[in-house]
Amino acid sequence: MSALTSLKVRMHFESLLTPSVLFFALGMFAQLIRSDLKLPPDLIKSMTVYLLLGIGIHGGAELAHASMLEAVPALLAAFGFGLLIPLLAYWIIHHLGKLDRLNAVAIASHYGSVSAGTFLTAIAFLEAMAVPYEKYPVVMLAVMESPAILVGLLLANWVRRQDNPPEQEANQHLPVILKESFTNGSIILLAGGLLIGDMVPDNNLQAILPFFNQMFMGILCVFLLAMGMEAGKKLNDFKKAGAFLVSFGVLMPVLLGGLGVLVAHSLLGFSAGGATLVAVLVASASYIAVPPAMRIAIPEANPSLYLTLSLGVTFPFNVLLGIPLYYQMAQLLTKG
Amino acid sequence: MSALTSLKVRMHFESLLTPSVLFFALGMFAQLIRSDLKLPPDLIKSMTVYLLLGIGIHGGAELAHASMLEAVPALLAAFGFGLLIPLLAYWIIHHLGKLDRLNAVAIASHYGSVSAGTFLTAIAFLEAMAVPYEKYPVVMLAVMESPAILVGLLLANWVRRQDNPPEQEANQHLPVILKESFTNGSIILLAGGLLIGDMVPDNNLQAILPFFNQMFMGILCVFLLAMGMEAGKKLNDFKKAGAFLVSFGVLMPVLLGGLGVLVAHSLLGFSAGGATLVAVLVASASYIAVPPAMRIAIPEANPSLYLTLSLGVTFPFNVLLGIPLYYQMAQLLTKG
Amino acid sequence: MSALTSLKVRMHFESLLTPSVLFFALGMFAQLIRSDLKLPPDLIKSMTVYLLLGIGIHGGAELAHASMLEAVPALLAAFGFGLLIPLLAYWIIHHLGKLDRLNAVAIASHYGSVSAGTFLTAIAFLEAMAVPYEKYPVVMLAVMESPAILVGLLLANWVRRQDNPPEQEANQHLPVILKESFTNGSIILLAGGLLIGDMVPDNNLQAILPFFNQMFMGILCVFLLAMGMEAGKKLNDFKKAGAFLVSFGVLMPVLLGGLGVLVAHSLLGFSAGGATLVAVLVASASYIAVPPAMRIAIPEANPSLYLTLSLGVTFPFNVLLGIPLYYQMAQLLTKG
Amino acid sequence: MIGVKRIELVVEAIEKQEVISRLESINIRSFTLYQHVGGYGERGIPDAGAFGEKFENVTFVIACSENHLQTVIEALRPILKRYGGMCLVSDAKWILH
Amino acid sequence: MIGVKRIELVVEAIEKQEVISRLESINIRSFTLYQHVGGYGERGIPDAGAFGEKFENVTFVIACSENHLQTVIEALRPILKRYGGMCLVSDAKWILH
Amino acid sequence: MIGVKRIELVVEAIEKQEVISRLESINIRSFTLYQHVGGYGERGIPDAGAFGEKFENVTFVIACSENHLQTVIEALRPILKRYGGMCLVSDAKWILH
Ligand SMILES: Nc1ncnc2c1ncn2[C@@H]1O[C@H](COP(=O)(O)O)[C@@H](O)[C@H]1O
Ligand SMILES: Nc1ncnc2c1ncn2[C@@H]1O[C@H](COP(=O)(O)O)[C@@H](O)[C@H]1O
Ligand SMILES: Nc1ncnc2c1ncn2[C@@H]1O[C@H](COP(=O)(O)O)[C@@H](O)[C@H]1O
Ligand code: NA
Ligand code: NA
Ligand code: NA
Repeated sequence: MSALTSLKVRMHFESLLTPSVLFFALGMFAQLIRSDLKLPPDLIKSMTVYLLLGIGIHGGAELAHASMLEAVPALLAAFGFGLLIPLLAYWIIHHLGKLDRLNAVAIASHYGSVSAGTFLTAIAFLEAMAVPYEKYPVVMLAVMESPAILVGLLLANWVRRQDNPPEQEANQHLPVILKESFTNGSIILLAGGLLIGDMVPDNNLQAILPFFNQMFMGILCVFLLAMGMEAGKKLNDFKKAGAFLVSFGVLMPVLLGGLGVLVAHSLLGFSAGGATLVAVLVASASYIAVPPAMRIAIPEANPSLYLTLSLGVTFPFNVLLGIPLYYQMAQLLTKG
Repeated sequence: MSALTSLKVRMHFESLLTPSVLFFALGMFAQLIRSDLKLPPDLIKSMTVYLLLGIGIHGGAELAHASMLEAVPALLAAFGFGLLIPLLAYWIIHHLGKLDRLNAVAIASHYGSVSAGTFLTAIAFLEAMAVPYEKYPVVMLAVMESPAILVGLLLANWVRRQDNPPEQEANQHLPVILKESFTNGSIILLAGGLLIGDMVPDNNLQAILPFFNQMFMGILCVFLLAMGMEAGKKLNDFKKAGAFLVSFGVLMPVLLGGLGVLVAHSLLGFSAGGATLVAVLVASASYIAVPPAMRIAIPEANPSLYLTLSLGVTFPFNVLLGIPLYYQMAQLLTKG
Repeated sequence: MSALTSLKVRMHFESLLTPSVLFFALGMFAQLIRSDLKLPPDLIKSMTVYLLLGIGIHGGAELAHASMLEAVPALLAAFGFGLLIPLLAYWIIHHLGKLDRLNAVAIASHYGSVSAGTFLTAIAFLEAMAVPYEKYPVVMLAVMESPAILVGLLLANWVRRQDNPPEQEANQHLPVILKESFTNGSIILLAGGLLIGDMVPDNNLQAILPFFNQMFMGILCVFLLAMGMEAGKKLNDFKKAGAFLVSFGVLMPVLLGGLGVLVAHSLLGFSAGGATLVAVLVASASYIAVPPAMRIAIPEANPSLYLTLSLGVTFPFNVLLGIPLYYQMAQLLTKG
Repeated sequence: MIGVKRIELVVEAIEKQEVISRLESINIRSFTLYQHVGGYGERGIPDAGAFGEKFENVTFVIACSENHLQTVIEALRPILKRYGGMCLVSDAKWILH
Repeated sequence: MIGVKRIELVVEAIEKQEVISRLESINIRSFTLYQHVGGYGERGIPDAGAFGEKFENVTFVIACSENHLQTVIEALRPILKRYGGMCLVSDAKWILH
Repeated sequence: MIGVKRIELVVEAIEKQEVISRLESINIRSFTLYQHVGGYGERGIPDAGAFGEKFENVTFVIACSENHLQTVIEALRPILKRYGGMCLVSDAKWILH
């Protein structure tokens, strides 16, 4: 083994020893041994609020020194991903996996959206290894929450219209869900944070940074402990999901992560750090905003399928293995 | 426009760009577009606990270096305000506004008490502009919570006795509510914090300051986000309150703020910063301690009236416009 | 009074002026005057999670520089205490106090386990006085949670078998409770924190220390405020417990604290600081893990007895008087 | 299984203590209590917001024998009179342990 | 004491607003609401986890006169049809203030 | 609308899992669950404080057909025997979707 390879292996191993990943693993472990450990639900929601605001403010403060025009390609890419991934995922799940159409739509929609928890873990990973990254992916995170819900709604209507004549009240809820998908809580917090970080003069921002910056990594760890437990709970539901869907939950992110790295490198010109973040956006599946939207839009679909896949399979895969993998890909490409 | 005026305008504008005010605005905005954003109720209560303790400890530590005697005039002023404002407000609401007597008493009582949230926003405003301020207003904050409840109770009994012979069980609840108004949670936290900050030797206090001081402004921002949402919810109830009461909710604070600045400057000899804080104490209306007290004491009154006024009108007015206005008044007076 | 004595007295007095003890007293006071102050339940649970993780990580980081072998004597002592104290306590309560057997077992089990809240207060006490202490007691804290539950279960079965022939479903729950006692939430957090603190390389740990270290004492204070309120609530139940049990709740910790100091000094060779911590482990009674375990295992026992004793008598005694007392003992012994 | 009356009382949270005291005064010490109950009625407040805990409702469920019913109702009526609320009574069977 | 019908409706939390609107549309403005209700049914989700608030149930208790019962049921039935849930009706006496 | 029995079971929270298992063992998989329920009874603990979650009550509401009633009651009775609690049964109509 060459010195370089051994270094890479060591680096990989050390990277698994970041506190964030270990806390996530601790949470899964607690769930697997069926410990009675329980984090208060209001604590978990509070940490989500904090982390979204924090990442927004941090990103906004950095964007304040940049021109808005430079962000346009990243934004376009984000929209493109949000619109196309659900179609791709739908095709795979329905045509290759033979799952019924409405369940396929519901699952596909989750993969087109993003998981802020995975994104934050990736940030922690890069920070721990002192890898620099571009500031635009945070904006992409905010943008990518909603379009996949829109595509999911349209797909579901199309499926329903194919199945039976359009006399039904099929899209009665469409405007409501659409509005909700664009005004949902995470977007408000993330976009609000970005704006405030961008608008507030630096010296006024100083007073709030000890809270929003210095506490960030510690609170992220407790959040990932909670998320490990949530993911662990879903592990029991693997059987219900079946072999095809579980493999989908692992292979789809690898495919999407590769796509993300490629686009980030060749079209956006991002560094290895930034490309890793884009890969994570593309490869992760939503487990906060999309599930309730699909529950209303497609009541026929089985929630435990999409919750198990996004929260029980893809999320832990990305946190434990996906992120270092995408970083490797990104390094190969940017160095190659 | 002279350089001075332009400076003042700029200062005003910058002052609106403090993170605290922007967070408040973000919360109102989220509510207005009917986002599903929700901050966990236990988080909001936890932040209230933290902020009251923090402001208490901070104030107590500063008072430790002062003589207690010096605080006496400020305390007397606080009591005076608490006793007189409800009478003034009652007179305006009932005689000018023609509102029925018991509703008038209930509303008046709120204006005699204080809003800690508004006070903290004013502190953030002064800190952001590096304006120094006296330490006594914190003690006044603790003192002004209760007297207005007492006056409200007495007024209500007087009204009831005028309306019908005193055979009823009218003041059956009086001792209970009085006791509660003097032992209510915010007073315990504020006064407890003051005492601890005052008693504990400086070097013992060091260990807890990173939590109570450095986090303060950040947590205040999240708190104001929540309060913006609460205020936003009440905006819908404007119609129920009617034009007179809504104007009262805006003009009364301006009147009281002016009074506060005057007293703080001429009787207490405070600087512009301290006078601004006194103005805020006088001009703000309680939305935590007084509403439940009035609900028990005056079940005939309509809670949505007093909640809409204190939380939906006066609170956002003070946060967004009142505070800079009182500061302008204070500057005029102290410089003039 | 010699200079030394006066110094000691002053030290004692100053030690009572640590913020943590004052916050505890404030909580008890609020409860005694029946203030409506209420800390959100989810906040209290969140602080518990934070403190257990924090003390674990801190301890783990320190242990990282030590050999595991050195911890063995401390671990053996911890197990020994956990197994023997319940037997001793049972004998005293049943034979001296004439309490019925199953209630005696249930109470005894609480004293064999530990109170993390008391332990943390002792840490704050030592830190405030700049007294150094060994790192092993944290590990003992993790180890001592469970054995006493095991002993309680075995004792209860033995009692039941003596009372009536073993045809009953007596130990039907035994495996469940045992498993739960070893996988309970506090152990996961404490042991998980220890492991993470131990495994993560120092430079990776830096990012999370501002949250887990700098905030520690401040959050401990708010936690103790809550615990003071909990203890205060139980004070009303004193009468139900009776004179013997209340004296037991005060004298037993003194006895056990002395034992702890002795063992820590003579067998483990600890300094005054470390011996104080061991004394606190031995002298404190569990009020989180053991009560529900005993509720399931011994439904015949009266929960208000063991809750009143552990939370209402022994906990406040240790926080207010026990800790300084054990420290005095430890000093006498280590200096003598 | 014996026949009992199931009383379901919904009142504002601020009256919780008074309900408990009034029940105790007629020697009723068993009840089930639901907190953080929402509701809307004649005088109800739909959402009193973050600090509105004291404006929420609580629900008491009390199972009592037919003979006691009138006593319980008379004990609770003054509260309903002053602050409103809802009180429903229905028939149920109590499963003996 | 007058006889009323006690309607107990358990539906998923995401339908809360629709239930309230439908009740308003038939002029029913009084109800009691329990949130954070768990449950398991034909399509139920046992535990949707930390972010599953919207997957929990809510329970509406509505007391109405016998004459109104059919109107209320017809107003609520479309919701039960689309998303499932449980609706029980029983007899009760309303204690007049 | 078909007639059903409405079972309302109040037990301590620590028995939640056992109730669910016992219901499953007789093939009852549908129920509604209220958590964080307070209460006071013969052995009840009025307020177990901040860490007392496991000392709170939970309420199960189970709608079942008249024929199943006895089976359900027999399945639940051992729990009531060991730890106390309340179990009320009443008549209700189930609104069909
Ligand atoms: N017809 C009803 N059905 C169900 N709950 C009601 C009804 N009327 C009143 N309530 C409940 O009783 C509370 C107080 O009612 P009120 O005194 O009319 O404002 C309301 O907030 C509801 O929770
Ligand atoms: N037989 C039943 N007894 C009690 N609650 C039920 C019953 N069936 C359904 N539910 C409740 O109604 C909700 C939705 O039921 P379902 O539409 O069957 O999934 C469940 O989560 C339960 O809370
Ligand atoms: N008569 C009653 N009416 C309403 N709830 C009761 C009654 N008796 C017992 N309960 C409930 O059942 C729980 C346990 O009762 P017990 O086993 O008697 O301690 C109590 O905490 C109450 O919630
Ligand atoms: Na994605
Ligand atoms: Na005021
Ligand atoms: Na012990």
